Amino acid sequence: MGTQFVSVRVMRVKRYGGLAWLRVSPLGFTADPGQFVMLWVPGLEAVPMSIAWMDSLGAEFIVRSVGETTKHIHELKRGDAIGVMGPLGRGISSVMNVHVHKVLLVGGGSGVAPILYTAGVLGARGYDVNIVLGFRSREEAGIREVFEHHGVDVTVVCEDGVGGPCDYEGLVTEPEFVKKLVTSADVVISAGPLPMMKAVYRLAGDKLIAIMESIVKCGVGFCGSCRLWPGGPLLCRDGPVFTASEIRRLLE
Amino acid sequence: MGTQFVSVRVMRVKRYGGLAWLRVSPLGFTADPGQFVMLWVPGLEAVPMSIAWMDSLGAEFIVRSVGETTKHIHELKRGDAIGVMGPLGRGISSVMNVHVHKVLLVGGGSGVAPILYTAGVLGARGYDVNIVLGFRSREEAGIREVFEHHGVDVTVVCEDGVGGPCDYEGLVTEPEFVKKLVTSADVVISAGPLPMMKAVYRLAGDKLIAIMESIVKCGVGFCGSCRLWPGGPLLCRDGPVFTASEIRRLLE
Amino acid sequence: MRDSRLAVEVGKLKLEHPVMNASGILAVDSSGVAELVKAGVAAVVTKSFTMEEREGNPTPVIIPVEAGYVNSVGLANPGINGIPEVVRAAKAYGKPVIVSIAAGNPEEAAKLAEVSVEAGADAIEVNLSCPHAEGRGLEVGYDRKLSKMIVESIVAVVGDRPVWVKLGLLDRLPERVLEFVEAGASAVVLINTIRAMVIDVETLRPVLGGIVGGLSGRAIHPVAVRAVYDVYCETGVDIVGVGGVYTWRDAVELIAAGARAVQVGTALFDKGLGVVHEIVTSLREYLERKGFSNISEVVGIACKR
Amino acid sequence: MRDSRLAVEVGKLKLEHPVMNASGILAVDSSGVAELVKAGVAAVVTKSFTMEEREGNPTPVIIPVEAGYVNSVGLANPGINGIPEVVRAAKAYGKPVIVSIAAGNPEEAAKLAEVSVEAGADAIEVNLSCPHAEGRGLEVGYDRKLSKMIVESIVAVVGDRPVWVKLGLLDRLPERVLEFVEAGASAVVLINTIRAMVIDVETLRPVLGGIVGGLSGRAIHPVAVRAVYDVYCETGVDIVGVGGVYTWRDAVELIAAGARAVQVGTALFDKGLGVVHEIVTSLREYLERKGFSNISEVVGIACKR
Ligand SMILES: Cc1cc2nc3c(=O)[nH]c(=O)nc-3n(C[C@H](O)[C@H](O)[C@H](O)COP(=O)(O)OP(=O)(O)OC[C@H]3O[C@@H](n4cnc5c(N)ncnc54)[C@H](O)[C@@H]3O)c2cc1C
Ligand SMILES: Cc1cc2nc3c(=O)[nH]c(=O)nc-3n(C[C@H](O)[C@H](O)[C@H](O)COP(=O)(O)OP(=O)(O)OC[C@H]3O[C@@H](n4cnc5c(N)ncnc54)[C@H](O)[C@@H]3O)c2cc1C
Ligand SMILES: Cc1cc2nc3c(=O)[nH]c(=O)nc-3n(C[C@H](O)[C@H](O)[C@H](O)COP(=O)(O)O)c2cc1C
Ligand SMILES: Cc1cc2nc3c(=O)[nH]c(=O)nc-3n(C[C@H](O)[C@H](O)[C@H](O)COP(=O)(O)O)c2cc1C
Ligand code: FES
Ligand code: FES
Repeated sequence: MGTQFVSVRVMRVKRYGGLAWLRVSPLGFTADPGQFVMLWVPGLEAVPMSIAWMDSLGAEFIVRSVGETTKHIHELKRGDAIGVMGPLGRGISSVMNVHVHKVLLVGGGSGVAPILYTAGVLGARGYDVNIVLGFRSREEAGIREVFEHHGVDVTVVCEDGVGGPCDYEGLVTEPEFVKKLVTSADVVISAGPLPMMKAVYRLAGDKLIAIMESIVKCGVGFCGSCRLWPGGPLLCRDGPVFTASEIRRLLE
Repeated sequence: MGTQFVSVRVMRVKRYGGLAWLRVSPLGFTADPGQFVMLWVPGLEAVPMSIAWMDSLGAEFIVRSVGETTKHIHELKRGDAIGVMGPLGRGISSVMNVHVHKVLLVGGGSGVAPILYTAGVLGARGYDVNIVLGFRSREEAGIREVFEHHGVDVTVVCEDGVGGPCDYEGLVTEPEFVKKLVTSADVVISAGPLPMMKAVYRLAGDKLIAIMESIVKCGVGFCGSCRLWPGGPLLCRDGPVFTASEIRRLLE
Repeated sequence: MRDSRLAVEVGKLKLEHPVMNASGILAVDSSGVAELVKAGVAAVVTKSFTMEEREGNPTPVIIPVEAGYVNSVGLANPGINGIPEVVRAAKAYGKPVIVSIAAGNPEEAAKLAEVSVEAGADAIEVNLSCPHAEGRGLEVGYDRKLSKMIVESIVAVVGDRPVWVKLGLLDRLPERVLEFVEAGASAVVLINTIRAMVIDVETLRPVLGGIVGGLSGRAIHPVAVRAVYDVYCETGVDIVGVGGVYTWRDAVELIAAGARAVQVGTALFDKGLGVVHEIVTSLREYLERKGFSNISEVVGIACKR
Repeated sequence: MRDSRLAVEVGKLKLEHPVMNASGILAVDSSGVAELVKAGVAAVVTKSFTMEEREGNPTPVIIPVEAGYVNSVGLANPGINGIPEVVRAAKAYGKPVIVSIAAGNPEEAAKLAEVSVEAGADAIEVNLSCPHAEGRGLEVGYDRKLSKMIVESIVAVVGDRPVWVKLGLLDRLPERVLEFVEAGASAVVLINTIRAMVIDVETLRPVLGGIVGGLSGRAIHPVAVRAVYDVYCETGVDIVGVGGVYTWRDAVELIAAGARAVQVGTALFDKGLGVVHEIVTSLREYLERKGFSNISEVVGIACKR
């Protein structure tokens, strides 16, 4: 109960360009989609990571290599020990209401991580779920494989063209079918770079539920480092899942 | 979970000669019949007391006045605060086996306390339960009222004669019907003064399950004060519920 | 929330009720101050400020353990220049503000206190007990002479503003407290986190970025109660009790041990900010139920029993 | 249980594995010793003995709190005359026995040590840290001169038997430890319970019969780990780690911090005596899994990381 720190072992790592897929031994706690953990790489720092998948046999992360710690995560080998502190933050269940049936999930880049777990959980709960993912490159889009491995069907849009894992070319919000899916959905849950989220917001308006990122240090809500704007919410405590109205000033 | 210390309020006190019946507000934990608590009288000491009754609205004790602390318990008033640490020790469930259907309970003096709760719980679990209580005086036997209040039928044997609450005269093991009940029972659970327990043992042999007393200080098993004999079991940890074979040397 | 039963005076400061935040939680910028005020604290206690800005330790800066947390924030703070913003934020809400400062020598301490008072601080809380701030924490507290000089230097510059001294576990605590009172402190704040650490058994490394940290939360509550009790029963000085306050019961325990007010730290993030209101409301109910006309009647009452 | 991976030497004492009981749990008479031996401890550590018999404090002597217990046994023990029975009981099983003693002055200490050694004690553990034994505990530890003299007086009478010093939280712990080593101690035992108390909020009275007690159990584990770490990394002396050891992980943490052996206290009654076997077995598996050929390879390993 409550937040825990656990030591787990790496079971698999596979890279797809700048993204790595990481499976680790069970965390010993459960989490709501959208919640995150602090992933501690011994000898380096602890970084916030969305839970990308979780089952009784293990947990998964999808990690973009951007700096020292995430680069090291890409180099992890089977059997390596890492630390996980979680679950942290507020997940999607707190913002879903009973009138929601049709859900569209839109993920971009490393933002596909919480989308995968959200898809798995909402699918299992019987929601009607559509998923569209956007990537910069076909190489990264290879991570589609992980979704398929978990039986989650996706449509993939790549900035560098069609072919291989990529079904469409362009930005994830551009294809006509995406706009239609947005129109027919009761809510649109999105995670990815801010420009993408803004584009989704322009289509979805207040149907948007955004899974955000900011600079997280403590992860539990005392240090103030993750505050989205002066006077605004703390991402680690009040998010990372936000309704559009809660963070309108970032989306507009 | 585990042992707790809680502050409770006295709801009712009623005296029957040397015995007092005490009802207090809920303890916030559950207990197995035979388990005990340390009952702390603020300003005085904490003394071991069997749980005599427990339901969602409160807990009860039956207390003989023997020294400073128990005397003070007899003087408690509605609204007084006392402390309770528990549950402590091993209750009867650990020594009951599936072949037991017919249970005879024999209580004497303040030993009627754990017998009441045992009767309530075993009755609710569907066992065939008979209860015989022995008292020194008719005055004390008035506590029979508490059993009846809880819907528990008893037969009462008093050393000072028949009448009032007393159905038979003599020691609790003397009446012929008691001997018959012992013979037909699968187990005999008994609590009371050692001479009485020995007499029950002579009738019941290894069918006896005894709820014992000794000098309890810590109540949790580190101080050694409650050890039944050198090299023997710790009452607070290994008891107070014992099978006859575990404590034969005290019964013979 | 006003109720004369709850009004207290501690270390020369009058408060509408006895519940404040503990230093280090949220009050590091004006946004955090606003949240604490909204939560209903009687006064805002700032994060400990040092002369220079401190980035603090690498992550993780906090680890959950059995019944508490071990943190090693390393006194991360914006430095002396950050003081005015925080003080003004609290004053804008009309709240008393206690500026916590941490210094390695009397000169720094005096400077920090001066800036705080100029910005409008109602009191200074000098942190002599951070277990993870080399040269500005516990080590200073261990040094009888240096720590006394630090307190004196602050007292010299703050005029009639109260100076509180925040301590952790020290040998012969009551004696030490009297020395600080002699130096001019009007109250002591007891206790800071207890120096602690967590080692990962798979990699055999300390987990906290700062290696060693401080234990806070429910785990340390009985230790805080006796620290307050030892000091109050022996010295009678004004005490602000801190350590594992999660409920009104915890607050009453500290007050009965001798605290005139309490601070809530870990519970603010572990249970959420609503805990302040919950404690204040329940304290009022408690006083009513028990027939006390003011909470001061409870202060130190356990000493006599 | 023999396995060369687990064999250790700590404070001049050779042990088959690194897990002992902590002083104060059961080993107050021969029956308790027999139980501990059966549970599989590598050595028996006796209850602390004083010159005179002590009845101890009124009940309650222990209260459960969040993640631990506060106890105030008040050094209840049969006095110096009880030592031979306990020592002989352990020796009868061929177990090393460490006699814990508590004294207020060097003369008493020497006498207690002498009687222990005559009875066959393999080592003396001098308790300078009981938080609830007026004049024979913490206060002695706070007194640099007296506590050093006590250790010296014991060293003088025990010949080549090892003398261990049991400490709690002290200011500048590593420095203090070096003083005791200078006085002839071959190991320090870290940590004793942390002074603590519980107050009942309904009656506003301290609950423990002894009023103030000591906090033990899981709550204090991170504090014990850092005490061991601070002392080992700074001084390299032999350490026996104690505090909240419930599982092999807790034991490994203390060992990685610098302990050569560990003692289990609260878990012995809170989880039951089976905890010893569980920890020893799991430690062996851990060493195998990690490819360590002896547990000494883990000692203090976290210092370097
Ligand atoms: C709630 C949350 C969930 C996240 N989930 C994922 C995920 O599932 N997959 C993924 O790849 N990334 C995720 N991130 C982002 C990830 O935490 C950062 O990429 C990581 O911290 C960078 O660490 P580094 O040491 O490798 O890089 P650094 O060298 O520290 O920094 C590289 C870049 O990352 C940014 N950054 C650094 N620290 C953080 C931080 N603590 N939070 C956010 N950004 C930071 C910096 O501004 C810089 O631009 C998430 C972030 C948050 C807040
Ligand atoms: C597990 C257990 C369950 C018990 N349940 C009940 C119960 O339900 N009702 C009841 O009336 N009594 C019960 N007792 C006995 C009760 O604990 C004692 O009568 C009580 O402790 C006496 O306290 P005092 O301060 O009033 O008397 P004291 O002045 O302490 O002693 C008076 C007499 O009681 C005996 N005694 C003292 N302390 C203890 C002790 N800790 N344990 C046992 N005997 C002691 C003494 O030997 C002496 O003869 C139980 C005892 C145990 C061990
Ligand atoms: C995350 C965190 C940061 C802290 N920062 C400070 C600080 O800057 N200055 C200070 O004096 N105490 C600091 N403390 C100590 C608290 O003020 C408080 O004394 C301690 O945590 C015990 O109270 P609690 O159990 O309610 O948290 C901090 C505590 C925590 C948990
Ligand atoms: C009930 C109890 C009695 C104790 N008695 C003694 C004692 O006589 N001498 C001593 O040095 N330590 C004593 N201690 C302290 C323990 O030996 C140990 O240092 C402390 O409890 C921390 O370890 P733990 O968390 O494993 O219990 C006692 C502890 C407890 C809980
Ligand atoms: S990361 Fe510290 S408050 Fe959110
Ligand atoms: S009363 Fe202490 S061991 Fe049983």
